[in-house]
Order: sequence, then structure tokens, then C-alpha cells
Amino acid sequence: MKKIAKDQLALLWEKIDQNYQLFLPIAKEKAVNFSTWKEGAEVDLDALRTVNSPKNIIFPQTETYLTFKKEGKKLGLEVVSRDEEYVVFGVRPCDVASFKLLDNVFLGEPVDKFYEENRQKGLIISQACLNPEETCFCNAFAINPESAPVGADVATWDLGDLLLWEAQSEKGKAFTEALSDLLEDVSEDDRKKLDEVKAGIKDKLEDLPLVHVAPEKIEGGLKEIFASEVWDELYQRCLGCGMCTYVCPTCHCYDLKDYNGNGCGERFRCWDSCMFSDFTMMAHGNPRTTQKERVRQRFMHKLVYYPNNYESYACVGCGRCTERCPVRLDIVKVIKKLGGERNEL
Amino acid sequence: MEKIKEEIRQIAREALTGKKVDIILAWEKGPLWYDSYPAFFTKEEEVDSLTWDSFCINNLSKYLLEETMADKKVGVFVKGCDALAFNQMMQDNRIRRDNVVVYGLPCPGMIDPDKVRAKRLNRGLTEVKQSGDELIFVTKDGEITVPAHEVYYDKCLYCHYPNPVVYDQLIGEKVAAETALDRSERFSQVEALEALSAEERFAYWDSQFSKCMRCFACRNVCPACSCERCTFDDDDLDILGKAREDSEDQFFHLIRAYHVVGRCIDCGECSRVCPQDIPLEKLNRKLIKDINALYGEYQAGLDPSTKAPLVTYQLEDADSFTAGEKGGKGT
Amino acid sequence: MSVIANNAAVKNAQAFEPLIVAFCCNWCSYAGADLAGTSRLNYPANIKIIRVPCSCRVNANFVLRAFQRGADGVIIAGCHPGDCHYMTGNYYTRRRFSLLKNLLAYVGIEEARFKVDWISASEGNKFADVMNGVLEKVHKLGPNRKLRDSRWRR
Amino acid sequence: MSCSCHADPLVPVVAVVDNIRRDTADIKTFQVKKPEGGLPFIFKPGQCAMLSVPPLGEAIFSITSSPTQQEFLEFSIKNVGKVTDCLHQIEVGTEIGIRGPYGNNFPVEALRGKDLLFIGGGIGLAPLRSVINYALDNRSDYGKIDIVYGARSPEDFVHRNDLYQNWVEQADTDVHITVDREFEGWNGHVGFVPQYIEELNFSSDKTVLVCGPPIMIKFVLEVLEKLGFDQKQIYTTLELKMKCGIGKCGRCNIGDKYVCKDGPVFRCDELGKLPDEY
Repeated sequence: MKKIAKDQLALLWEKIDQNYQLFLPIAKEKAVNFSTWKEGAEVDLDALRTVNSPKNIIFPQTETYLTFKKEGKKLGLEVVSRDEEYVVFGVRPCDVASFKLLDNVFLGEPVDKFYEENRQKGLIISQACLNPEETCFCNAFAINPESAPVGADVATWDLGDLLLWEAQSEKGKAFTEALSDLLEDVSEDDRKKLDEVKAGIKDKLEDLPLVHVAPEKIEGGLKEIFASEVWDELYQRCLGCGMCTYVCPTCHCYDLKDYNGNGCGERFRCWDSCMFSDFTMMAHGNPRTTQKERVRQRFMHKLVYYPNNYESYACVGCGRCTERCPVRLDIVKVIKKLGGERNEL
Repeated sequence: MEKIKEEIRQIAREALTGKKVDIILAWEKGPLWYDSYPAFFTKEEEVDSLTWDSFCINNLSKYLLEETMADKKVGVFVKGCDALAFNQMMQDNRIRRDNVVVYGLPCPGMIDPDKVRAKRLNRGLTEVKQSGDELIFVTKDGEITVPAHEVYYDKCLYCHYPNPVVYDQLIGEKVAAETALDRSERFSQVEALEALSAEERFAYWDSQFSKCMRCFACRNVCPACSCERCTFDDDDLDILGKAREDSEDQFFHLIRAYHVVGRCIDCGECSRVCPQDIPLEKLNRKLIKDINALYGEYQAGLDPSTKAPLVTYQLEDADSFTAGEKGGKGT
Repeated sequence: MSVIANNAAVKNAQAFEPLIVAFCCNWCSYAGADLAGTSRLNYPANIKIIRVPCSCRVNANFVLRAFQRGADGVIIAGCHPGDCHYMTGNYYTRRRFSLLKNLLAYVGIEEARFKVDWISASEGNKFADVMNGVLEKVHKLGPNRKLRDSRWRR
Repeated sequence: MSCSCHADPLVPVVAVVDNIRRDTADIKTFQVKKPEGGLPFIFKPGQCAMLSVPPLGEAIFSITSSPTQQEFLEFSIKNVGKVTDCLHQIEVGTEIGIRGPYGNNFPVEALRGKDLLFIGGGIGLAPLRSVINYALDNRSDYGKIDIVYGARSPEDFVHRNDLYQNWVEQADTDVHITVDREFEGWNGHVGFVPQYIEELNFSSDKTVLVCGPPIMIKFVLEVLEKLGFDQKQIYTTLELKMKCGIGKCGRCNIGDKYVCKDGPVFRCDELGKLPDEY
């Protein structure tokens, strides 16, 4: 295990930036998002959760993958090449867990090569959560916020003026090696301090207001839950915006669109939302005519359909929808309404 | 507000049992301290979970669109700003008045959870009680008293209409209409931007707009955005592309703001719901300010029988383009 | 790609040629353009005229779309207030675009890039003046990048 | 740039429209092949392909030709939207993008030796035609073949040549045609497809493949049940909005299935396990 003094981090960013595109939680006009680091950027490692999840890096909101050119009857198509290798620093354990859920979808047959390449070019550095907030409920999905999460190449812990650093994967080890002049070995004291902080987390978690969320308590099969009367009531306040799906680290629906750039143009993939009225609109009609069907689709997908296919819920308890939904129709309320709550811990 | 809450519950129960209405639109409390959200009550026994506290920020008028379309009798609780929204939707012919019973709620102001978090009052917070001009934050470690205006939404501090301008029944006493801050000051941020150079203004808005994720929360929450089908939603029209591209973000925000010109009641819901904290009220207020300057003071939602500024004209209207800033007379 | 790249290179090498989009009311300024033409008054070729049935047919989308797709300046020309072919159309134009003009300025678009004016069918001179005036100012400002879609090829 | 990205399932290849035939006022059949000739890919009856007409985008269509047709793919396309409208306007020789094949297929192997009953309505004949031609090209592998086809009017028939000539001429093959209501000069059967099925009173040992408008499928299934068909004998195809074709974009998600990947062909007993949202 290594460490670096927090006031040395700017040097670290600079060094990483020389060889990689570096993404960090950066505050811009009051909003903290993962964005590329530049000297003077307002890095905010204390922000518990970024507005936009780091999904935006491995599965960008807009991604051009094809250019085309038309000349008379001729059509020219060209695949757009990908960006350079990148490092994402400060990914919270819940968000790291979300990557695996996206992998299930995109790396399943047939493999999405664009996504695969994006994933291969990235190095993930996690940052443990030592102060989870009231909207957090990652424990409902067996995620340990204080841990070094599976899927991170390097795990870090923020101990006030120190950042502890542990390489996890082969990639992470080589990366750590290359930064050896900035990182020093930890002392016994540092380890002890970390253990203390980690031990204190359990109490903090049990104190959280949403600690009783337990999706596994939801009873019934696919068709039963689908037909539940709960949906008749739940959807009513939904405004039909797509915020929950866009800030969600596990939502992965997308659209493919063409841009007409005057004789030539490009085709891109962009996020889409099952909350939007036109999502399933076809020439001969729309199978989901009201917001009820759309709301049901979103939560059925997260809590029933996805688990049927991949044996885990499509939610990591990051709390983004809980914090952001304009009418507070978040997944916690849906899980509880469906009976997903436990009385004792 | 506790007392009013009981009164509201009673009114709701009576309206439902007496079949005066089919649905009551009010608020319900969730598991978190700030978690008051819109709720639809159809049965008397459900009304026990109805709430009224300093977090009932959601404007329920917006829901009348769908509900009255379904030909139901609706009872709705409105705060001051919600009443302006109600009137605006009436003016836009988006509400069938006969189908609605409006219960007016004088509003002392609503608490901005972000301001509470900024003051670190949220740790272990269980409840917030109101006591005159002060708020008592009940936490696990005791009570903290804070002057209300320190944690109210900015928009509440400028609010001139805390008492509903339209209602069938008013609940409780009217509150004083004096604003905590000088009302003309709501344009001060607009003026600060106007004072910058074109380059600075563009840089400012570019960095704001470029945060936009195009989730459309600002549009969907807006009482003036009440079209049955938004032109941006029609895939085939391709008016707004789906790509995250600066020009598309700019296009969306300018058209959104422009589309509600003269109908924006300045309720600030668009800015409140924006996940990326884009200060949309600075666009809306610029337009309100210009309307006031060019065509006379106008508050949308005050009187549904008037015409919105952009659907009418005066022969002698000023314009902003023929001779300097405001000159030019019609012939 | 090579064709486009070459075109761009050629364009860059030449002096800046502003592209101005002018929405002209069919009943007045469009005829004004005609008059300017037949009177052999000079107005530049890089003004693209789009004929509209009334200046109030133009909406904010049109203006922004023109900027998105390559315009360096946009003009709306309608009948003088009081002379609208449809009686009242341009009174609405006046209100709408007074506000839009201010809004565009507010988000940082140089004011000279967006012009609204009243030009009657008999004002061939004014037509040429207005067009030349905008062109000259836009020329000074240089190519517009604001609101432009980065994917658009001119 | 690594060449692996060219293999991305979202990237189309260029193909050329070789022949265009007008079937009805709003349906045309397009023959598509690689610019140098031949099929862009190998497929099975019932599968779909995504056609691109930049800059208007893509749309998915079932392949109406049989895999036994090695020279070109055929698509019968109704003009209903932006992409289809553009396709209807193009001329022979125009290049378009194509990717595929997508989805599962009718189980032509498992159907060997069985009597087949095809039921099609309107443009719904398109995916069935692929199987019909496949079965007819391998005639000895299959038993009796019945084809029931209905359309709104005689003008709305697709693949007229097949219905009146190619298929009728085949051994042990019957084609039953109906139109929704009386038309001048129409001497054939009049009535909706489900009624006609009931009148024809097919024996319930056949395997049925149905495709047509959702409302027709619904009533056909009711009639088949009445005639004693087991749900396991009936196959149908679903149509939902699709974008990616590879089961990821989420549009055609219904229950835990993705129509573009796990469908479009479903056996009716499997369909019953899905939520009623199609």
C-alpha cells in the first residue's frame, strides 16, 4: 500500500495528464461532474456523488461512431477512431459496481466493440466513501462503501491530509509503478488509522435513513409484479422528464441518430430515456401509451427483468435519483412500495 | 403549519366522502426530512398521510392538465406561486375550471434543502418546525433555531404573492405580502450580466449550457410548458437533435426560455429541478425585465382574462431594433 | 473527406465572405429586393434571401437554425408597422423580435449579427442600405462561431 | 485505429439497391446486394436487417427473400415514416447501408416433416414469405403447405406473383386468399382472416406461422384455440420499435426479452410468459 499527501495531488494530476486523458470530479458553475483535468481545475474529492455518473466516460452521452458521405448514388461510410487512453480518478464504490452492470449488457454477445474498446482504454481509480450521506443505500446491494471495490484498478482512501493508495489489478500495479516517485510506502500508523476509519463505517451505515431498503424482499413473479396495483398510484406524480435515467449509473438505453451536416454527416449513439413519451413510438402506434407503462418499465427493468437476465439488480444505491427527482419518485420509494423493506438489520 | 395540516386533512376527507371531488391533489411525506412530494388521494383513509410543511415546494397545478383531461373532479391545494401557475394555465386554456376546486394556502415560504445542507443542519435531522419567522431544526442531538429567511428558497424571498390570487376556499390566515428582499432586486443578477461584454456573456452562458444533459426536467416541471406534445419530442421533425453538442444545448435553452415569454410566472421551478444547477431563472427574468421595460409591468398568472404580452400588441409599441435600444414608434 | 477538406482549405485561404440569411416578407421587402435588383443597386451576393409570407411567419427557431447552420448574420425584413398585408402580423413581429434581439445579445451574440427592419416594396434603396450595413458590420466582426453546430460543413 | 471496430455490430456495410418493384400504392419490394454482387451476410428465414439511408437514419425490416435465394436480399417495405419514405424515393443503383442479420428465426429445421399453415395479413406476409420460399425450395422436407392471406382490398396484395402463380403451382400447396370486404371485380373470398380460418376448419395437427397486424394476430390465435391448436404449435413474430438490433438499446425490451435479439419469432406459449405490452 502506498500513500500521497493531499497537497501533492496536483503534481500527481499533472504527471498522469502527461500520458492519459485524466477525468476527475471537477466543479464547474456549482455542479460537480467528471471532466477532463486542466491546470487550475477545481477538483472536488469531497463531493460524495457527481451529478452525472462516471457512466458518461465509459458510455458517453453522445458518441459519434460513423461518418458518411453521399455523392449521387454513392455512399461512403467510415468508422470514427476512438480517443486516447484515460484514467478516471475518484470513482465511488457504487459507481464502480455500476460498471460491471453495464459490462453485462454491452460485453454480452454480440459484443459492443466500441464499448469494449472504451473499457480497455480506461484505468479506474476508486475512492472509498468514508462519510456516506442520507440518500445513500448501497448496502442494499451488498456494496461496501469503505472497500476497495472489485473492478477498480487502484483503490484509494481519503484520510484527511493523506490519500492511501492500493493497486488492485495488473494494470493498476504497472500504473502505480510508473508513479513511484510521487507515492511513498504507508506506515503502520497509517494502516491502523485506515482500519479504524473502516470499522467506524458500519455504525454510520446503520444510522442512515434508507438502511432498511431490501429489494430481495419483493415477492412475486414477473407477471405478478407487472400486474401489481402499485403502479397505478406510483406513476401519477411522474413528470415524464428523463433526469432519473440520465443521472443513473446503470441506465443504458440509447438511440442511434444521424446528423445531416450538408452532404456529409455522422451517425452517433446517444443516451435515451424510457421515461420519454416517444421512446417506443413507432409508425403504427405506441405500446406504452401512458406514463404508467413507462414508469413501470423503468423499475421492472431494474428490479425484475435485469435480475432475470444477469442475476443482480440494475441499481447500486448511489442515491442520485433519490436526491434529484423533481417529484421524489425514486427507486427507494418503489422498492418499498413493492414490499422491499426489512424491519431489522 | 401543523394546525393547517390538520385542517387540510379534514377538508380533503370531507371533499372525498361528500363526493365533491374524485381526487385530491396534495403532498405526502417520504422517509427523508425534506421529502414532501405530490400525492393523489382518492380514498378518505389515504388522507392520513397527507402533509403540509415547509418542503411542499412542488406545484400541483401542473397535474391538472392530465387529470381534468380525464374528466374528473379535482380538488387541488395551491400556494401563492402555484395559484399564479393555475391562472396561467387557465389563460392558456389548459385547465377546465369547472372541474377543479381550488383550495388556497397562504405560504410562509419554502425551505431550500441545499441551504440546509450548506449550513450542515442536515446531519441527523428528523424534523423542521416553524415558529413565527424562525425555524427549529430538530436533530438527534437537540434543536437548532435559524431565521427562516436564511434557508428559504431565493424565490420565496422575492415572492410578492405568498397568498393565492385564485381560490374557491382559503385555508388559514393570509400572510404578510412584504418580501424579505427588495422585489426589484430579482433583476440584479440579470443586470450584472448585461453589464458584461458580449464575449464575457457568451462565455458565461456557454459554460452554463454545456452542463445541460437534456433531461427536460426544466420543461416538464414548468406550468407554462403545457403543450400536449412538445415540438422537441417529435423525432421526425428533428427540430432539436439529441446529441450533446454545444449548439444544440444553446438552441434548446434559448427556445425553451423564449417559448414561455410572457407566460413565465417566475416560479423558479426550472432552476430548482435542474440537476446541473443551470440558473435558468436568469434567462426567464431577462425576458420578464424586457417585457416590463418595453410593454409595461406585467406579472403572468395574475389575471387569466388578460392576454399574454406576446399574443397581443399596441399600435405605439416600442421596439428594440430600429432606433437604438428602445426607440421607434409604430405608424 | 478530401473534397471537403480541400474546399475548406480554399475557403480559408480566401478573405472572409460572410453568409447572411435574410428572411423577407413577400409583400414588401422581397419586392424591395426585386426593386433594388432592377434599379441596379448593389447588394452583395452572399445574402441568401428566404421569402416568407409575413415577417411574423419567422419564429425564433428559424433564426437560431440559421446561425447553427453557418449564417454569420440574420436579417428579418417586414412591412412598416401599419402596412401589414395581413393587417396586424408585423405588430407581433415587433414584439417577438424585440425580445429575441435582446435575448441573443444577453447570451453574448454580437448585436450587429441580428437585424430586424421595416422595408417597403418601394424602398429599393433602403433594402440595399440595410443589407450592406449588416454585411459591413458582420465583416468587421469576422466569422460567427457562436451557436454554430461544430458538425456543420459550410 | 484497430480494425476490431469495423466488426462492431452497429456499423453497416454499403449495399446497392438492385431492383425495385411496386407491390401496392404504399409498398415496394427492394432487392439489395453487395456492390460487387452477392449477399451481404448469411441469414435464416425470419431474421431481420437494419437498412440505413443517411442522413435520415436506420430502420429494421424483415428479410422477405429465402436464404435459398443467393443473389440478393429482398425487403418489402411499407411507406410509413421518414426512413421508409426515403427508401420509396430512391432509384435503382442507389447505395444504402445494411447491417444484420438480427434476431432469431423460424425453426425451419424442427419443422421438417410437418404440415405447415401460414397465416399472413397485409405486409405481414413479408417475413412469412422467407419461410414459405425456403420450404418450397426444400419441398420434400415438408408436408402439406397451406397459405392463408388477407388484405384490405385486392389492390393491397403484396407478392402477387407468388400468391397467384409461384406458390399455387407447387405440389401439395394451397393458397387461400381473402379481402376484408366486397370489391367490384373481386370474385374471391370476402371476410377477415380469422373468420376465414374458421371456415377453412384446418385440422389441428399443423404447425402455424402467423404474421400480420396485432389485432389480426389476436383474433387468429383465438380461432386457432377454438379449432384445437396447442399454443406450442403456433409461432408468430412481434414488432416493436428497434434501434440497435443487438438487444442493448432497450427500446424493444419486453419483460426480460429483447425482441430484436430473443425474437422477433416467438412460440405462443413463450409469448404468454411475457407481460402484455406489445
